[in-house]
Amino acid sequence: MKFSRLEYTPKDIVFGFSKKFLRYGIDLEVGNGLVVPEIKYFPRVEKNVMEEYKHITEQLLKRAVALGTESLQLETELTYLEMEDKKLVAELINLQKSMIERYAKEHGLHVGYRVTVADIRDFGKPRHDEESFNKMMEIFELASSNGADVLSIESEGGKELFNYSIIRQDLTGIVSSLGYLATFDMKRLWKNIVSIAKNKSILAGGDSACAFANTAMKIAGGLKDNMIPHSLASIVRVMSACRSLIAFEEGATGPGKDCAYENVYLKVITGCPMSMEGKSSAVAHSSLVGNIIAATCDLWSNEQVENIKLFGGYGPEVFLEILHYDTKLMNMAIAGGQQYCLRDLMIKSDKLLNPQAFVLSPDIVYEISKVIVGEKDELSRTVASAIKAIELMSNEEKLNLSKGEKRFIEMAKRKLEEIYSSPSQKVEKALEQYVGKVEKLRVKDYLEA
Amino acid sequence: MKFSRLEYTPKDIVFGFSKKFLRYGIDLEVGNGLVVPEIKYFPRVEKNVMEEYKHITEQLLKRAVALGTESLQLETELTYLEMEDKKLVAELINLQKSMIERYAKEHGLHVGYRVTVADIRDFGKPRHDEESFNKMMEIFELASSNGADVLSIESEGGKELFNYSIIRQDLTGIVSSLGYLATFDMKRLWKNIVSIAKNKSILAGGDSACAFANTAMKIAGGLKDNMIPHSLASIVRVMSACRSLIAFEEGATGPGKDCAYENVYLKVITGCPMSMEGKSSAVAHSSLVGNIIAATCDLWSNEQVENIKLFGGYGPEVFLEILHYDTKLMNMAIAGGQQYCLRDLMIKSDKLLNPQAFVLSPDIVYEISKVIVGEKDELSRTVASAIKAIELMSNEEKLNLSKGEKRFIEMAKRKLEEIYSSPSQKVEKALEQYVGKVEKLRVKDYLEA
Amino acid sequence: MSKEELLDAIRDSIVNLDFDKSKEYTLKALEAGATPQEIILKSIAQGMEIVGKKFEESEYFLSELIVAGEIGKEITKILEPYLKGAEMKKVGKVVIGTVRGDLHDIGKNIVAMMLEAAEFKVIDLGADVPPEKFVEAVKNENPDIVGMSALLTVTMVEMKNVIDALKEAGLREKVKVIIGGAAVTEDYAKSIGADGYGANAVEGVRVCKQWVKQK
Amino acid sequence: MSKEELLDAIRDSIVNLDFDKSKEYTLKALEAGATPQEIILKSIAQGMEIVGKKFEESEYFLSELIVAGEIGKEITKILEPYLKGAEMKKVGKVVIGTVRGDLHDIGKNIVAMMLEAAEFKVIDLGADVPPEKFVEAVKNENPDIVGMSALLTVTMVEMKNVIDALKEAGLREKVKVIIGGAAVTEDYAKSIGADGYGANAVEGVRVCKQWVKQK
Ligand code: B12
Ligand code: B12
Ligand code: SF4
Ligand code: SF4
Ligand SMILES: [Zn+2]
Ligand SMILES: [Zn+2]
Ligand SMILES: [Zn+2]
Repeated sequence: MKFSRLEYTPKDIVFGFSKKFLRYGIDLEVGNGLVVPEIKYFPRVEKNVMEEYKHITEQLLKRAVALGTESLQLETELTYLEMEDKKLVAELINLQKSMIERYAKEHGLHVGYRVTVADIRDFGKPRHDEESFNKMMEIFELASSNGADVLSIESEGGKELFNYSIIRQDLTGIVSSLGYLATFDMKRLWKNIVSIAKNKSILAGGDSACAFANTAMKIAGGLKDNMIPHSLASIVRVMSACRSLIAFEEGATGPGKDCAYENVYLKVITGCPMSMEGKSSAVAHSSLVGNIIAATCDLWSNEQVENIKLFGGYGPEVFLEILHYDTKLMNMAIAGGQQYCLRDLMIKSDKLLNPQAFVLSPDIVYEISKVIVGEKDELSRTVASAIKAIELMSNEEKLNLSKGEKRFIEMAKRKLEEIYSSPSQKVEKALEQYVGKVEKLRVKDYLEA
Repeated sequence: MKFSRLEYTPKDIVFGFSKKFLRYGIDLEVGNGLVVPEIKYFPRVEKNVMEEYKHITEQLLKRAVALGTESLQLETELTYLEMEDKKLVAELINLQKSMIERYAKEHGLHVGYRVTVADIRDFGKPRHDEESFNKMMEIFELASSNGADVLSIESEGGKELFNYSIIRQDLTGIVSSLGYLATFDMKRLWKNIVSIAKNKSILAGGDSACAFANTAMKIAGGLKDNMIPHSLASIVRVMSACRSLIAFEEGATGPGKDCAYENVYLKVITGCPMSMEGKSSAVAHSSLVGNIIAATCDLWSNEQVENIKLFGGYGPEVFLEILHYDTKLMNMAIAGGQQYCLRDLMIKSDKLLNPQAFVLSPDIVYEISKVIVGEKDELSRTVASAIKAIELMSNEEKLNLSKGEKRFIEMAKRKLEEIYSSPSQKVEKALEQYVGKVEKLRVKDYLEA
Repeated sequence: MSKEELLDAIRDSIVNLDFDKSKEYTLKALEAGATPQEIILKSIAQGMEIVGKKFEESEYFLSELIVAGEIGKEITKILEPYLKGAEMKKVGKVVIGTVRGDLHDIGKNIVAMMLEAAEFKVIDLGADVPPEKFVEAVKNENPDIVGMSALLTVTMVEMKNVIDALKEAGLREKVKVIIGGAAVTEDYAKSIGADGYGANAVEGVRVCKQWVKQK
Repeated sequence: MSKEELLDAIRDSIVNLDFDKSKEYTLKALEAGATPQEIILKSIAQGMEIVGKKFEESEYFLSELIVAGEIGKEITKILEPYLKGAEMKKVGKVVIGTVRGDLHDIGKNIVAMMLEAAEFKVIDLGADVPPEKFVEAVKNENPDIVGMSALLTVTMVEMKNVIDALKEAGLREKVKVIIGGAAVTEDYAKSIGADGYGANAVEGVRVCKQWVKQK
């Protein structure tokens, strides 16, 4: 289903509330007036996998009881290694779910459980590695029948070209990757995931453009790093919104995946609840959007933290405690009707310091989202939304932009407008040239799938 | 100087503002409308000390630049081991200060630098280990002449008796420790520290009752741990305020030491700026007061984090990023005149869930502080403040108290009132009995010092 | 009150953590003809059992368990002269201490007290204990178990030193070694060749009990 | 335009990251009688130097440095037929790859491109490279340096495997080994016996330059 109007205005979108809120897991309600912590963890690789997960799950549930955290969500992001062993995956999901059930019953916790399947495809292989694709689908099935409440993935269709392009700040390549190649893969993938989820009556959560937008964010780095322009990273984020939206167009219902910062756009467009991560995910990657991204979240996450001993406990429980207090503050605001006040502080905190934060600000998101839903197809909305973002950045005098950023913005405007004049032709022509230059790029396999 | 009135009402006390705000370090202003992150770190012990500090300092200053953190404070808490080597201490303070100066100059940062000296005395030795006492004073001198802007300590006078008493929930012992023995030691110690600081024109920061109130907090644990009553831990906090206040009575000016959660009291009574730690110090110890304690801070800290590699960088820089966003939110609130709104959310978040949070709520702090400044000496204010705390807890019907907590509160009320009827006599008589029973307790050495 | 009533009253005063009353009733019970053995079995043991149960049911705090234990100990002191030198039966003997360089002893003290409550004989070496002292104590006291505590990363390594020193002195095989404290983990315990680990006092006591049962 | 003017125009088109113009001027310069050597020294080298400086002065982005490098490479391709087989002088040779099991190659690619810009010959083995492949490449290509990248904790250990395989093949002493990637640290590099470590691409290139200078 194509979305053609916006569910929120910048005035009424806020954390804890989503029009299409959800009930799932063990008595968990998401998006109906409560922000829920979603904790993510990474097992130590030198340890036995099952014991690591057992240890992590137990420590988290205990800490929740100790702190009085009433609602929470656990997310297990399967690793490439774990994906090799289907039996192990089934067992570990089963183990976690049964522990969750036991604690929930004993202590009255409300718990959701998200399982994220790794995209293990080697896109250089014929038909984009069909064998791995099938394995991924089997693991989605497996996760569904062993206790997952929400399915997610950070899929990577189009990334060969993206990686080549991003460090060359090559906008044609980036557009061709996110606005064209990726769209074919997203459609196929999410048709399948949605059908698996529906079959088992669980939720098809959402997809993160992590391999694109977060890579760009990570490469852009700090305020003074000068690796790639922050304005480039910010338009990659906007274009990623056009790509990640496809999961919802194919029937995903959320909650959207935490590391998809583009979720702000998806919430405005779809009205589905979204997980976000910001300041506390400094443990996984630094960002310049630590507060602003909280403004519209329904779940609040830390990204992955390793299961190592710190003075105050193991990594996951320490970060659960931090999330606990952050969400409590938001929930208190809701309880007192002050959610908009707190939201505005979060926005003001980051908005004008950096373009990456700027494009996550609800008012900006709203303007760009209007463009997204107004365009006729994925490719043109990808280009048009980026142009709109550039326009809004240029027009905001108070936005902190270095000379280099301004130089890039000028260049990007010209380039994007040129592409917009005839997107399909430009992209198709460019793709011919990339084949051969870009390792592993198999354009035809995208179109045929 | 004895403080006889309160500087704040519950209505006007708030984070970022202190009546006696300070300017120090490199262009740093504390308590004049800005909350400043204060980052603490713990070097890996298997590494070369100097290289660890160099690495930590560099990573922190770099991250501050990357994030645009304009004001910050570093705190080095010397360890027992480092205290052994005066030359090393001088060198490391020098090193850190010169790195701070270089970065501050290049990037326009405002930076303060706190050095905390470890209390290395063995209270079981004659005259409470005079040799160690002198070494501590030498190190305070050394720190002052090598670049420290603020001096602090977490002193331990009276802890032999406290440790014995706390796990027996023996209130007479606790009162005798905090309200009597500790006061002698605090006075002597802080006379000396204040004179060293004045000599070098730097700041005498403050003292934390870490060895008392945080030990009690740590032992009390989570909501359902049942180790000692949380109401016991909360009255220990109140009594600790009476003890830590002595540093200011002897001339300390703040900023108070982060882990002294009793600082809320000291701010109300003295008007000096205070550092606090809450949710982000989960990395060092779990607490039930993660938000409420932020309501009145002037600096905001993480407690100590080890210098280990996490996905997003090393421990200290990761936590600096978290503090950066937390303080930014508070500062945005101040900028928009909404600080009271945010403060009230912080308070509401924790206040009624647990007695430990309850006694840190500004309104409760205010009531109890009135009692503190109204009593004639340290001992009687210690008992009277605890009685007041008990009274306020009993009267608050919405306060979450288990049956066990209520049983303890009843008992404590009786016991404390009995002591209050003739405090000195009761304490002196009790002390006679503790000598011999309590390892290392040398009552006479307190009185003679 | 009858003898039986007095025995019950002692038990109840333990449960109520009333030190003064427990003393009063003990003296009265002895007057009324109760034997020390009766008082130990019917009053102290039963009182402690009730308190232990209340702790496990989250009605009592650990601190109250400890206080009850101390009251029990005080009553036993009163009984000593009547016991005619017959030593109390203990389930095992533990030498315990916080390792060299580490002054954190609260956790260790709790473990020691809980072990005593579980009827172990405990020799507490205190804090900041060098390896030699542990070795000496094992030589002289011939314990079943050696317990060590460490809260600092810096001092964790001392635990290995103690184990090495025990080996060198040919004593390692004679004792079980258990370690604990916020710094250490189960993994660490394994890595240095300790026999057991206790994340908290309750767990530590459970492990020790199991060991002496196996004997 | 004169030959000199054309050489300057090529240089400026590199600085302005204008691929089309650089090509145009290069062909014109050749027509006007410029030798490939002149173009390389006066246009490309100088252009790259200016871009490098602008990067160091934070005026340009790393991505722009890379684009400039690619333009330089394209110009060199145009010049190749005119160079009469005279191979371009390279300062050293590097075999580089992301280790087995690890697909993160962006960081590695940046390092490779920066090395090329610094006039190294770079043989890029790609990502997910097993130890045998590294050994084979060292055998066949006889490089000065082997570079490895890893971003996952799981795959870090592969770096040691590569070093061991090089040892086994008797090749370890022939090359310097440098490692990098978000997972590894300087300490880790030392612990597995690598010769160097680069926290980022700039640092890595600096280390490699030093090594070939020492030769
Ligand atoms: C109280 C305290 C102190 C008090 C100690 C008082 C005393 N006599 O014990 C004082 C203030 C003196 C102190 C000093 C220092 N401390 Co201190 N302290 C603490 C604190 C807040 C609580 C410790 C405590 O008593 N916990 C309560 C008890 C009940 O818990 P526990 O000890 O873990 O014990 C339980 C279990 O572990 C287990 N257990 C313990 N031992 C054993 C043994 C066996 C055999 C078994 C089976 C089980 C077992 O059972 C117990 C009950 O369930 C911790 C914070 C923390 N996160 O733990 C820091 C902490 C331990 N201290 C720390 C530091 C750095 C110091 C100092 C070096 C500070 C300085 N800069 O000088 C000094 C060092 C002094 C020294 N040489 O030892 C760090 C340690 C960092 C590290 N990992 O190395 C901590 C973690 C605080 C922090 N986050 O920075 N400290
Ligand atoms: C982009 C990315 C991906 C992309 C990779 C795209 C690609 N082709 O490279 C995708 C989405 C595919 C991906 C997949 C996965 N990823 Co990933 N990913 C990242 C991310 C966000 C950024 C990495 C990046 O490109 N950085 C930018 C470059 C420029 O930096 P860099 O690589 O560090 O390189 C610089 C330096 O390190 C140095 N350098 C690098 N190599 C070398 C070599 C030499 C010789 C020298 C001198 C220097 C040097 O110079 C470079 C430039 O300055 C990081 C987050 C993070 N915090 O790093 C996670 C991260 C690395 N990924 C992670 C994980 C867990 C995964 C998955 C396992 C997820 C899953 N559940 O399946 C898979 C694994 C796939 C596999 N088998 O490899 C974890 C790793 C955890 C760990 N420590 O083990 C991270 C840290 C994220 C997290 N916090 O959880 N990932
Ligand atoms: S951390 Fe967030 S951004 Fe970094 S890799 Fe995992 S998901 Fe992508
Ligand atoms: S962490 Fe805070 S509380 Fe814990 S020891 Fe250090 S200072 Fe005391
Ligand atoms: Zn991701
Ligand atoms: Zn993610
Ligand atoms: Zn402290």
